[in-house]
Amino acid sequence: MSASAVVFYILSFFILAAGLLAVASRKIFRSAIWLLFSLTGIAGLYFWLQMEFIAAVQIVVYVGGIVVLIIFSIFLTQQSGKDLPAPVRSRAIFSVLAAGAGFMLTWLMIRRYGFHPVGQGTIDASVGNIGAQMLSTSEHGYVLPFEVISILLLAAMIGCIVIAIKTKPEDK
Amino acid sequence: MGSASLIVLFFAGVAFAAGGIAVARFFVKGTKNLQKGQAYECGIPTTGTPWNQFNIGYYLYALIFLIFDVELVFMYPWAVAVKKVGMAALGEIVIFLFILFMGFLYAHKKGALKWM
Amino acid sequence: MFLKKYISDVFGAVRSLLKGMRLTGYYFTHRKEIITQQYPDNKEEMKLPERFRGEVVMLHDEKNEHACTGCTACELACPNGTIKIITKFDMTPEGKKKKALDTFIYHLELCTMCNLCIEACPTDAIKMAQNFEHSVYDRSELTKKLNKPGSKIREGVE
Amino acid sequence: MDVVPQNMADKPFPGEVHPTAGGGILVTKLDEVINWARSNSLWPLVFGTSCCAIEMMSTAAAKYDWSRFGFEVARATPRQADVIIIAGTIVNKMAPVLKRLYDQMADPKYVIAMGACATSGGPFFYNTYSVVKGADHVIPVDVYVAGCPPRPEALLHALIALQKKIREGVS
Amino acid sequence: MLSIENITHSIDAWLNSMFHPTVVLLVESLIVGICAISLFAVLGLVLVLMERKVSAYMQIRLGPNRVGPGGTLQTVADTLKLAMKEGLTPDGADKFLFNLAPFVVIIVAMLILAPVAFAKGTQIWDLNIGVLYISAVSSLSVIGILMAGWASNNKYSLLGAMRSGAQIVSYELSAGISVISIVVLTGSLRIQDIIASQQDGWWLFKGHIPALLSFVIFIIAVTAETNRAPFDLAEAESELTAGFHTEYSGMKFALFFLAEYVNIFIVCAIAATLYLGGWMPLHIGHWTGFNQVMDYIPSSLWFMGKTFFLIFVIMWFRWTFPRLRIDQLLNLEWKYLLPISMVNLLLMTLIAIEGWHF
Amino acid sequence: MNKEELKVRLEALLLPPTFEEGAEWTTAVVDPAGWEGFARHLRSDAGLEFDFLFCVTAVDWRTHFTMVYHLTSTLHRHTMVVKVKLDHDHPSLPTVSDIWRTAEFHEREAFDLFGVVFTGHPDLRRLFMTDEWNGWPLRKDYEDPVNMIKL
Amino acid sequence: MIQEVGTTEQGELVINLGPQHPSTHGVLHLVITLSGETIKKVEPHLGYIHRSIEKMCESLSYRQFIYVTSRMDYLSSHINNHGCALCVEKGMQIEVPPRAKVIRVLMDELTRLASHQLWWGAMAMDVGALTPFFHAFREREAINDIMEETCGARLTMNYMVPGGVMADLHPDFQKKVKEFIRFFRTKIDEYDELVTGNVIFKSRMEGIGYLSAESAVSYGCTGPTARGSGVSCDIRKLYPYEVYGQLQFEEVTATGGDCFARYMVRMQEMRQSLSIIEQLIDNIPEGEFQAKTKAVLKLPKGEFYSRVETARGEFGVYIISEGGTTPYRIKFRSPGFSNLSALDHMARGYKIGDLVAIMGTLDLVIPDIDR
Amino acid sequence: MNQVPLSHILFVSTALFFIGMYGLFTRRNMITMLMSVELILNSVNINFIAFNKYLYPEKLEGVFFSLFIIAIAAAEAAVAIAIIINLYRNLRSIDVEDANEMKF
Ligand code: SF4
Ligand code: SF4
Ligand code: SF4
Repeated sequence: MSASAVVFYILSFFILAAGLLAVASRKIFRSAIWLLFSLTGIAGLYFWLQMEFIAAVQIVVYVGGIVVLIIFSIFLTQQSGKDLPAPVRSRAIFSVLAAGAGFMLTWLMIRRYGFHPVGQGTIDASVGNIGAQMLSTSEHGYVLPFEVISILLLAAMIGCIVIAIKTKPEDK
Repeated sequence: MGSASLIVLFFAGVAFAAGGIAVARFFVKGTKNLQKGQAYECGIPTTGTPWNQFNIGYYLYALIFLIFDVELVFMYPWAVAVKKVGMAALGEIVIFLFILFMGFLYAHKKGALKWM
Repeated sequence: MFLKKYISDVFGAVRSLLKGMRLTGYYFTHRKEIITQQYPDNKEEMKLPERFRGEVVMLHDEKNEHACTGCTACELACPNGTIKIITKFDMTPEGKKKKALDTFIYHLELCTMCNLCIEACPTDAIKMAQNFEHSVYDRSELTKKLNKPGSKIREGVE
Repeated sequence: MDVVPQNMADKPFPGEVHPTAGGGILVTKLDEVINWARSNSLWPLVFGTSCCAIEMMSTAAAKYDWSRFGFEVARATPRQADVIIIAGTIVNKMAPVLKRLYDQMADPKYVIAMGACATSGGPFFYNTYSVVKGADHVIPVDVYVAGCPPRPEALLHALIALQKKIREGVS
Repeated sequence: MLSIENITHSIDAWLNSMFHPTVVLLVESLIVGICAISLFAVLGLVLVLMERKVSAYMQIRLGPNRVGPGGTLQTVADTLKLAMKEGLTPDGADKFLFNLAPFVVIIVAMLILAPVAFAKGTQIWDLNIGVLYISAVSSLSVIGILMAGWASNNKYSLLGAMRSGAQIVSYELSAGISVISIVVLTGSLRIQDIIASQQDGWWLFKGHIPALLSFVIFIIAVTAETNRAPFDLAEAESELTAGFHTEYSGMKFALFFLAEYVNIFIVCAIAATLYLGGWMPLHIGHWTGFNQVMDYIPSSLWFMGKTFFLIFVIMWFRWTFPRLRIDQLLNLEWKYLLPISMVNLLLMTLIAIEGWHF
Repeated sequence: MNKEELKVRLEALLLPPTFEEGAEWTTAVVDPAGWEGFARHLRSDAGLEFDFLFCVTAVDWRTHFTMVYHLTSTLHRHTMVVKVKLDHDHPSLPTVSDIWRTAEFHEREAFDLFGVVFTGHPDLRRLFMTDEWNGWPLRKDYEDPVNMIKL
Repeated sequence: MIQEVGTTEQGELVINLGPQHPSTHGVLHLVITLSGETIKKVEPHLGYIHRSIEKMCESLSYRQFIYVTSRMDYLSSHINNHGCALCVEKGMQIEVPPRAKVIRVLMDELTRLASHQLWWGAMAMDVGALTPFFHAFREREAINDIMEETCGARLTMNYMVPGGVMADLHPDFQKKVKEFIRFFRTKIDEYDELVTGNVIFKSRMEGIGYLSAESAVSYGCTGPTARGSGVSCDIRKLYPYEVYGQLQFEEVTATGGDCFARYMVRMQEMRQSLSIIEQLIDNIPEGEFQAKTKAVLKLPKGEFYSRVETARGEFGVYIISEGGTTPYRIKFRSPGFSNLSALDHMARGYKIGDLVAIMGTLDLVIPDIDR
Repeated sequence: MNQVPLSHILFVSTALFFIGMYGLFTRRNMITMLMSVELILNSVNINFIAFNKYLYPEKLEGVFFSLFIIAIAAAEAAVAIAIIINLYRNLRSIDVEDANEMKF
């Protein structure tokens, strides 16, 4: 096994372990931190896949944005020092079984299905290419989604504000 | 060096921090007393725990930040490509920013950027 | 209109900030403005004003004589009991008993350098010295005996 | 308030004087280096209760400038401070706070009693019902400096004395 | 001429000639690791001393001058002292996260080092997304602060951490836009490309007013991002005693302290790279003679000079200005810096497309 | 208004106080029961308008207590002193902290050091001493063998 | 009770500021109820430096008790001593020689300057600017040197005695003071440049900690705190003592009622003090510096109240004498005590950072409050 | 990179997906549920990238999809948290069960 493969397995282990802890930890703040580690690990995986841009985006958006937001909302809404209630036993068993079964099923399907590279040649997933393709108005260009994203963000922002501000006067 | 450097730097960081902390562990025998481990609050025993709900006005900023952060992410590839694409890119970004700026104005108007 | 105010706000702010930076920058570049006196190294040239009150001392002349009659005026004048005078009875040549100073105990750790004792002393036996280096590791060292061992009252002081 | 004088409740005041830790003098090379470092980097806790604190500030200020010795990094939290300069009177209500601050400091830690009040109660020794007669009734003190207030040079002298004490490995 | 570039190359060549590639990789990793660690240590010592001296001179006093010649060993003593100080963990804290936080902060500071070009050809990893990588990774450090603040179980810490959370994320935006406005000019995120594009002059001079504006905004934003005064609300001493690191002592505190200074160094290095050409000597257009003279000064000196100058400016801020209040701080970002930098970016784009820059 | 005019003006009140002579300022003596009403008059009656309570003192006369209020008017610039005599065993007096806000702290101080109880005070607690402190230190009969070293 | 919980229902946080805290200037203990960053309530807890001075004075003679009062408001120690000396003189009907009067006023004004300088530095430090503190101390040191030369101490001088001052002026006094005035005139402009005009500082100050004139009076505020709200309350003007009646100076008032108004009042007061010193420094009458008094002072039976204007406001000394050598009861009316009581009123609804600024502009000296 | 077969990467993403599922099932708290959803979205992203890399190396479609997914995830998280906070303000609880009771 080459060094690179070793790195991959360590990373995957890290991602899965942190993910598992994130959903299992009883302390909500720790849970958020484990989620953070898991997401960082995924960014590492992208680095390993030589998709640096996506990795950076992953860090910027998930780690720098979403997790911070989650932490803030934990401060706001939770007794973050208290333990979360343990899941109901029956429900936990059901969940484990369901998730396990689902996992097995999918895994079997994946094993059965052979993946074959379709395309030939490679394209450098550099930011330049991404940018060029994003801005191009040709058939494979993504300029429309690019603009649509801004509308989506606008909608999200307005939505957030409307929802979050709604109860403000009563607070004051 | 390539991406291996990340691993190297990561471990350098770990080693640095761990080394520093270990020295004190090894050499310093701290005295123990009852009050040492308690939280510091200007010399007065704390009451209650900060791990509680906490009324903060910061989260709206974080919400809006997240939106702008995503916008920023899309602007990196744009910025790299802008010279190649030329004027069209400027137009595209003007539309893009204009739409977001609307949201910004809206937020401003609604008072989301005012401190609560 | 709004834009104009906005821009002039920004400019005014930047101007005021730059002003402050100019001042600190001036001090940064002008070493002659530094007023630091390097204490332990400047001991020689350090001159304290003669009125500075550092501690109470009793004046002894070369014959190891002082002017204190043991009248306890200073003890009474002292607001916080810094001075304890222990008197004894000396025999005068005429065979009369005379009150005299035995020990002048001075609690430096209590003294507030208020000068009241000096004012009160009728014979100017004590005065304020300029010594200020009183740091000790053990506070009992601060309790001092002001009259030197074997000293006695100067002739003619009443 | 809930300032229970934890350490004072059981013993009536003036209580006992805390002895300063001392004794074993260490002389190995390593200790020498460590003591050199410690003595030259005494970060004081921001702690001043009354008039003496003003003279402490003067010591920090430009004319006397204790930063020449590396003392200027005044920390507001006891966790990061090395030395408490007790600048001012300690009263009974403050004593538990002082004790607590001292307790919460990370080892090694040192104490300087600045001024008559901290050394012995000073002007408030007699006829007062609320003043602690010397900070060493509350916490062990390494260096005492008399004066009311001691002039800045006197405080510097005390700091140098403390450096000497540390360097000799006495505490 | 002795330059860092030559040294690294010769070491690399020598290693490759002697050993198996894997061994070479390992040895090089080791060298890089040691270099990074010593860089950290040296930076910490130098910058702290510099800060103390700068503050002293601005405050008409002498500053440390008794420990070692001219006080140069002062920070060494401080570091040793901190290392020899008990690192206590409060009882009520979340011990695991409490001890993890300094690691996170330090590791993040380490990782940002990767694409920084210290001199011509001296760079740990010339990543193709250089500047994006830096802004991405540096956004991680906020997590370390939040973690520290929360895990301390101390009200001051928590307040400080949340302030700094809001502050860092906000200022990331205008810092990001400032970076983008330079990327627009260079058309690449790669640090070497950015530096190379300043062959004939630094962007600060070539880019007209918009470049200047974005430079100013960038400096302000990074000052805020590194929690430096006047934006040091996270550790506002007169309000929250020591902010998020109130409960940290000894080496754990030192690591936060160090990370702060290393972060300053890195952001200043980035600012120098983006606007002042990194290690690129001062070149003016086609004045070949002048340019050649400038080239005689080693590139590492250029880089360090620029970076330290910017660090000095940031220190200058600190010792001049009062601290902002938290709402003013966020106002500054959202009402002034962000709109201005957005408009500025559009101007910059125009300049870039039309080629109006020099 | 000078001293005499003030005296005349005060005598016209519903519950006229008695006066003490020989002091620097007009000195009125009232009893605890009438104090609150009197205070309201002083504060709001036209021509009096004593809006500035600048000193509140409690005095232990061994047999009784006196509360001394120094009042001044920022409008008319006249000053007067009001004394209220209190019982020694159970000193108690209605509060005036709703008339002059500053009285809130001053009364707490008097309570803390003398044990004078102000009825209706919003927050009557020890101010200087710790809550578990025993005794009223500024009373003349206060003895504290532990803390107080007599010279 | 709130303190039991630490956090109330609405996500409010109860936090202790002090007694050991950089911005409380000593050992003030504030219990703050916060909602987010907004202050809901401030509750001052005093007594961390309550030194029982009033009790102590009951056993000190009239000569002795003066020195303790310099430990109360140590920044205006001269002025405190002055108030006490005045009260004793009032009781004993001692006529103070004119030279002593002028010396006293000179010293008072120098003290006021030193106090305001320290306040300026400390206040700038509270709002986060560290350099002004050092600049302020440079000027303060100059005053301290002058003081030390004449009075023999830097901070707690004990220079006033009943009937005059303890010692005559030092021969160099006039020269040094003139030098200082010239020096300080240039520096006070630097103060404006460094802090007053600074946009950050201004925005930290303006509109913060509003105190209306009515509440200022009702809370018993005096000194610059009240004058910042437009209440005229300068004892030097209203009830002139010593030579203040013959001097040309203005009572500085501002109408803003916010922190900036209080700040400006103090800045102006420094200039006024300078002009008072300038008026007096060349006109020190010759003569005795101390009236002849008996060795043991005995106040007649009665009550004596005297007030002076310290750097923080009105300082009152109320002596009740039974005719003995010691006061029967002595009460110090300290300006800070009343000013502090308005803190809660002023701070509600503002942020923590504002609280620090408000406390800065109140210029609290805690031993003065606790006594 | 080439020594690791695609299926191993898929294993990771699938496992992560079901870990997220498990969290979604067991957690009652909206914030933790949101965290689980983030995990699920990430697992999908991994797939996009991996497929792009292994199967269609000449295209960038996968990259774009994951880019947009990240953008949408961010928007979704923002809105979700706004809703959670709003709910919390009204109900003083963010338990899903409690939220069910309140119909609005
Ligand atoms: S100087 Fe004052 S305190 Fe000291 S001994 Fe003399 S009278 Fe007592
Ligand atoms: S020192 Fe002076 S006052 Fe004191 S006992 Fe001696 S002679 Fe009397
Ligand atoms: S020793 Fe003197 S100056 Fe120092 S605190 Fe005590 S009374 Fe004040």
